Amino acid sequence: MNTQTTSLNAPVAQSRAAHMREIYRRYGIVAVLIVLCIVLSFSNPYFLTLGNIADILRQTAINGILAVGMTYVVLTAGIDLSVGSILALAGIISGSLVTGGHPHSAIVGIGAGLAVGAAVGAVNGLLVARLSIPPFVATLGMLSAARGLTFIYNDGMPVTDLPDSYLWIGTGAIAGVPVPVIVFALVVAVFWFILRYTTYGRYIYAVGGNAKSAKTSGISTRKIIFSVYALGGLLAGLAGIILAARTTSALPQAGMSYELDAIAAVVIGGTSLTGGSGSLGGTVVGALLIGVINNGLNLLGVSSYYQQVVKGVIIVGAVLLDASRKKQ
Amino acid sequence: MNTQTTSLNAPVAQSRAAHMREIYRRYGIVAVLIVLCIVLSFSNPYFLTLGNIADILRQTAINGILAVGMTYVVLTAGIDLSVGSILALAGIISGSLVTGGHPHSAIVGIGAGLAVGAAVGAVNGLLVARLSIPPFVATLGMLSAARGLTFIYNDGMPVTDLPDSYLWIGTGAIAGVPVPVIVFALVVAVFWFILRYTTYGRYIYAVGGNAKSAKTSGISTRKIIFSVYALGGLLAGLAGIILAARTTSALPQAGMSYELDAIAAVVIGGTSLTGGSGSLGGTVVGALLIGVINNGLNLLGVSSYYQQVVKGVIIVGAVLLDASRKKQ
Amino acid sequence: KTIRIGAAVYGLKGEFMQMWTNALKAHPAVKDGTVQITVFDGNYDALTQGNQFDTMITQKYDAIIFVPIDKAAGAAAVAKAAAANIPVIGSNTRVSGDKLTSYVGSDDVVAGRMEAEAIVKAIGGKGNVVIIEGPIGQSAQIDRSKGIQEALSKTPDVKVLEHKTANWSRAESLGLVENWLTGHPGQINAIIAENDDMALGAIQALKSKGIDPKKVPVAGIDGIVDGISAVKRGEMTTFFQDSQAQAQGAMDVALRAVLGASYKPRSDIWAAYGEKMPWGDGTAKSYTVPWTQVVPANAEEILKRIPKSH
Amino acid sequence: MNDLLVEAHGVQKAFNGVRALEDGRLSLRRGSVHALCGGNGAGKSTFLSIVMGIAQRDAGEILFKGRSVNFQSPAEALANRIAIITQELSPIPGMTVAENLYLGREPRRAGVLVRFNALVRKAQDLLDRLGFPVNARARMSSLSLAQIQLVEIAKAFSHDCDVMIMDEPTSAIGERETEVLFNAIRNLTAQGAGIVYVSHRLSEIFQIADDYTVFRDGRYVDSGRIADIDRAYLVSTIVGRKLNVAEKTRRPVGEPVLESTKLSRAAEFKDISLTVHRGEILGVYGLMGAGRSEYLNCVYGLTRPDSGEVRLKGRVLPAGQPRKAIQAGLSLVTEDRKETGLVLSASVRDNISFSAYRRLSRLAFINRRKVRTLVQSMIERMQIKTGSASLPVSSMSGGNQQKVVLARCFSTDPSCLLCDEPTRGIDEGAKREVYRLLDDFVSKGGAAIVVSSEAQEILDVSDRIAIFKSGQLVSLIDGHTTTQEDLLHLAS
Ligand SMILES: Nc1ncnc2c1ncn2[C@@H]1O[C@H](COP(=O)(O)OP(=O)(O)OP(=O)(O)O)[C@@H](O)[C@H]1O
Ligand SMILES: Nc1ncnc2c1ncn2[C@@H]1O[C@H](COP(=O)(O)OP(=O)(O)OP(=O)(O)O)[C@@H](O)[C@H]1O
Ligand SMILES: O[C@@H]1[C@H](O)[C@H](O)CO[C@H]1O
Ligand SMILES: [Mg+2]
Ligand SMILES: [Mg+2]
Repeated sequence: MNTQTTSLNAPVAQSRAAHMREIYRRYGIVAVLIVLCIVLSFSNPYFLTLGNIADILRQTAINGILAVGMTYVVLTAGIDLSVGSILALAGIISGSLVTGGHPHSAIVGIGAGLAVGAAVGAVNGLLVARLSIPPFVATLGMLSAARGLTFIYNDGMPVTDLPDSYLWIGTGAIAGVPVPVIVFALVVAVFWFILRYTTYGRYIYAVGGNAKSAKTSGISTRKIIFSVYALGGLLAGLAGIILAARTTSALPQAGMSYELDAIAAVVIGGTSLTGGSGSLGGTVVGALLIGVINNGLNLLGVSSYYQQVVKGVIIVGAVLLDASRKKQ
Repeated sequence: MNTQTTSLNAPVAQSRAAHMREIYRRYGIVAVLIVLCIVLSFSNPYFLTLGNIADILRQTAINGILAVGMTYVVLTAGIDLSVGSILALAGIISGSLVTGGHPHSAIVGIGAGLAVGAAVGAVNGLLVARLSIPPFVATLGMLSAARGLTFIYNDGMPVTDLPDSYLWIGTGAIAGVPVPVIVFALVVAVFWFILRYTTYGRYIYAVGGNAKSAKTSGISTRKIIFSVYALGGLLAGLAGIILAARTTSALPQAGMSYELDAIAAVVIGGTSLTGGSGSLGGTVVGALLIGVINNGLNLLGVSSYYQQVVKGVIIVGAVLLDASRKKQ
Repeated sequence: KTIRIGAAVYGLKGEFMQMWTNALKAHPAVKDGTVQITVFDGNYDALTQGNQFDTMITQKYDAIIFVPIDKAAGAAAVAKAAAANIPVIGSNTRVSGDKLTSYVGSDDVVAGRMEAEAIVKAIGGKGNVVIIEGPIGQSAQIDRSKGIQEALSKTPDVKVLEHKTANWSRAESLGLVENWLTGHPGQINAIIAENDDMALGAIQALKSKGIDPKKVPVAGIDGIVDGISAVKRGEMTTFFQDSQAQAQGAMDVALRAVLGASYKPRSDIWAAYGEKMPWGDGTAKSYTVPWTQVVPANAEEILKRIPKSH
Repeated sequence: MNDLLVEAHGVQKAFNGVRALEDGRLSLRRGSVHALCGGNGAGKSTFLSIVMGIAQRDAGEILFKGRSVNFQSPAEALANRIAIITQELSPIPGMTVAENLYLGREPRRAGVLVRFNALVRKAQDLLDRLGFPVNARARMSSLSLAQIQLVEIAKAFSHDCDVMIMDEPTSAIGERETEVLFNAIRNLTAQGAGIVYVSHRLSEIFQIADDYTVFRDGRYVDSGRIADIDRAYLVSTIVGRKLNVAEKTRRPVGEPVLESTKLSRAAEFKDISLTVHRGEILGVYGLMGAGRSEYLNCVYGLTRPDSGEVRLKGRVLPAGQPRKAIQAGLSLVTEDRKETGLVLSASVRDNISFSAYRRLSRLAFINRRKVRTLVQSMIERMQIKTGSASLPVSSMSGGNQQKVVLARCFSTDPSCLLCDEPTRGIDEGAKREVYRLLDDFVSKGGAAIVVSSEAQEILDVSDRIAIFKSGQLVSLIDGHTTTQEDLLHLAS
């Protein structure tokens, strides 16, 4: 009977400790972010102003949205190098629909941009899920192909004179909060909810953790893999629309090498590139960390040359601090 | 007794089938390369000329050398995003030593370039092997930091007026064969030999295949992992020297995004990003495939935008053909 | 027999080079089939450009028009082509050495100087400015920064609060300037951008911080469509870089080198500039295309000069 | 000279502040086989990995040949002539058998060059000497689970050692190979080596062990000579209470549930026609490599048959679609839990529920209350020992992981259960529980196929027994009247 009691108590204690560890594991990087913010707020009086916080959030929104989609992809042990190109293609097609001789409404333009993003993402999904092309190769091919299509679509020229109704999604504000920030927050909320509370979300973890076991458990691994790329494309399309609206023109060269920052946000946020473990919360923190670093370095007036060195060191340092906290 | 016989025979038969599959697996992409070459030689009279073949090899040399180092890294389940930056840093330091008021000899300059490359690679190695930073983050940080140092080192200016003795490694030829091609061939030979015939080479596979088992077997997984990044840096340094010599000046912005092509060569060549399986031969074929695609598209005068689309399609198509052959 | 000319340009991702390419393809000799033109995208990489030179030499192109990513690195490629007796005409960006057959382009140092002077004038010779630079190490960045430096060194009352690269990118410049505006609230009196895209990003930043762009003078370089529109709205000034003159001028000089003295230039740019850029006999070592400041008054007219595709 | 090779006492180990091992104690005599016994999660593997230097102890003392030791790495232990066969197999899939066997100890030339021919020869010699049917040139990734286990065993034997630790070395192999292993063990002990042996197949312990030690809930509870105890005593010491073995009864058999007709897959199995009925457990027995696992995998849809078909309750099952199979009422406990049964990085909760989530959700939204109820009931029914359902499965002991697989398979309310070595690594107490669950399941109208390499287990559960040999069904016999001798005879 005595033994019985111990073994019943033990789990509870273990669970609490494990819970703490889990919090550390997930939120260790939050501590790093907070420390960085404190340092910056002492170094620059403007850092903690409302205006600057709005700047940071606005500047994080695009990479953040891409990183949300990337999190899904990386959780399945995949990678999507084509998000920057999809962003540009969706932006330019979307923009072209709301300008020119017979402009459509902003709603149509935005819908089309999202559709283009999702469609290109779906092609990635097919290549990876159905034709078993390694994600790196499939999306590298798409990185090149979608960029080419973007330039072909409008002969290499930007789409300008976007109507105000369209620009609103990039430049507007609701109750003082910039629209891109609101969109970003909504995306995070929805995708976080899906990942956590739906069967689909749990299946993403299963597929990334062990595809064979997932299949044995009756999960259609192909559909899951296909869908994360399609969703990633959809979000890249959304980011493309917001970026076009923010810069008031859809540029064919937009979003170049954005994939690196998006993946960085995911990995800094603790999601493993081998799939199956990680969280969207981590990604958001990772994206914010990158945003704060860029913002802080600009505020402090660090020169272009040194900025890159400092940025590299901070990124590695943040993950290092995070890792060493985990070890304790 | 009957069972015994079957079960003893089975492995042999299996092994022979496996052997054939292995050949397909390794050399399927060769078939794709050959088909591409045949198509191109029918499309353009210059393609199969000696001069053009020399062009292709020369053009492949730099990416090829980077890809050799990348193969080692990827075999350990790592990745090195910083090769392009290391290339630039090594190039500019090396170049600065052989120019200016008190120029050193080309040998010293080249030695210094290699040393710089290896040293920066070693830092990557320390971050990954000793501090357990995920390779993607560690080398992304280095991508940024090493590039910044490159700009700082010479104030953003290129190093020009490299002496002829130095230029020889990029522009010279021995018996008609361009020196970069010879260097590339030597690098491939040495690294192939190491990978295939030495314990070190086998341990690279072991660490990538199952780090835990490798460790249990008494292999110092840390040392192996450290060393592949250092070697990758060394080769990036070599590539930087050749590149500076080819373009007759060391540019601070050299090698940007070269990591993508290097990783692409590795993956197209059949090495798995999850580590433990792949071959250097595959990487060489992958690098040649990329070289031939670029060369062929230029020869055919395909316009830039369409080139990107075609390039993307061919890369995916090549891997797809390769994959479908494997399935058979 | 059609003449084969290769155009090796540093990169086709920006609007300016797109305009340049369109102008090249609109040259009368290309339109009537005398010349078959192939444009090689250097992808902002010196090695790629070197490789493309190899390909053009192997295929024995009749002439090469060259817009290098880097002055120094371009020299090696030019020397190789020259050794193969292929004339190389520089355009837009210079190459070191003397192996170029000729060069048709605008002087980026001058452009930097002009835009800095315009800004200084706009703020009455006194105040704080920020400078948004091109990608560090690229020729246009180096020269334009040099010009800006030269001009500002003569005006001790103008203080440079910040200078940093935004890599020719509108999005990058937007974020950068937003942060600068936060860090120096109310102190930035003018913005010097080394191209129009970055100037436009700066204007967006002003708007997003609720600042009227008309109150803060912004200068750019290039005269791309969006830039000229902004000039018309009174939000900036820019310096028109005549891509048509650079591209078609180079084409004419190339054809002169291939066909000999009998060739007469066919682009209408020579007539347009007249004495400001004389053809001579088409063998001058260098042709300098003048800059034109774009102001609301001439904006409409300059917009018409932007080369469109087809 | 000291007769004791290993003396350990008071060994403690906690993971994240929770004790997995409170008092590990063991004395290994020279030339003996020492059985380390205990229920799932008792701390056996934890203890052994500390002895081997894979994990570090928090407290306690370990004497090796009378000298206090504290190995920091397995390499150090190996250098001291201690070798281990770990419970979790961890092959390097891309390398050959020979390379895996002699990893780190390759025959060399000039210190760095691998002598491949010598390596293969040496490896093949070792495998042949042990009587293991494995080709040294084959890639690990092409081997069956059983063969991988044989390679791990051979690897341990390739070290000249004084102490060999075997943590469930036979969990994936058949009785014939076990016999081969036992001969090798006897050879080793005859030379004076000591062996620590862990197995949940108690008959093995009575066959090979000289001494025993029992851990329960991380504590040493008992030790002594095997000759002095009987099976019932050992079981009750391990479990901590008396176990009453349920008598096997014949249940009324109903209509056919699962039928396979002339199911074939090249090089795996041929023309297998079998029927299982409501209320029936069909045992499948055979030697290693007989094709039993392949047959089950194909029935379930993990692979597609070359010919033949499978019907469930009269309806043809679509080939190659496990998801459809589950929907139709099939469930499979796979042989290799690590490879195909579990998502190790995911939580216990997720692993139990993956197959049931569809059922436990509305419009894709998971009903968390229902999930909690399911998981709780499964944890109780299977006696799964875990701190919290949120912990990743990778932190559980091997036997508990196996129970999670079983739980997932029961969670979908199947009408027919396919079990491939369902009790692999499960302790005696829980094994009885599994048998009772199976009995319960078929009594309520379910049907089950159970593949096992343990003849006793097949006899304990089966109503009928199908015997496979080289991919063919050679006989179908009654499970209530057959003896162990009959089985072995028919299978070989
Ligand atoms: N890495 C780990 N993290 C957390 N807990 C662990 C870890 N490894 C083992 N444990 C816990 O330690 C306890 C003992 O596990 P151990 O593997 O030693 O048991 P075992 O006796 O070998 O059981 P089995 O017979 O099932 O193999 C278990 O409750 C297990 O959950
Ligand atoms: N000892 C062996 N000799 C030759 N081939 C083998 C051997 N063991 C397995 N195989 C190969 O693997 C296939 C099936 O192996 P596996 O061991 O999984 O079958 P099984 O009947 O399920 O046996 P068990 O599950 O008892 O190990 C065989 O068809 C055979 O090709
Ligand atoms: O002149 C052009 C433009 O400024 C362009 O935006 C970048 O490259 C320069 O050469
Ligand atoms: Mg165990
Ligand atoms: Mg089996």
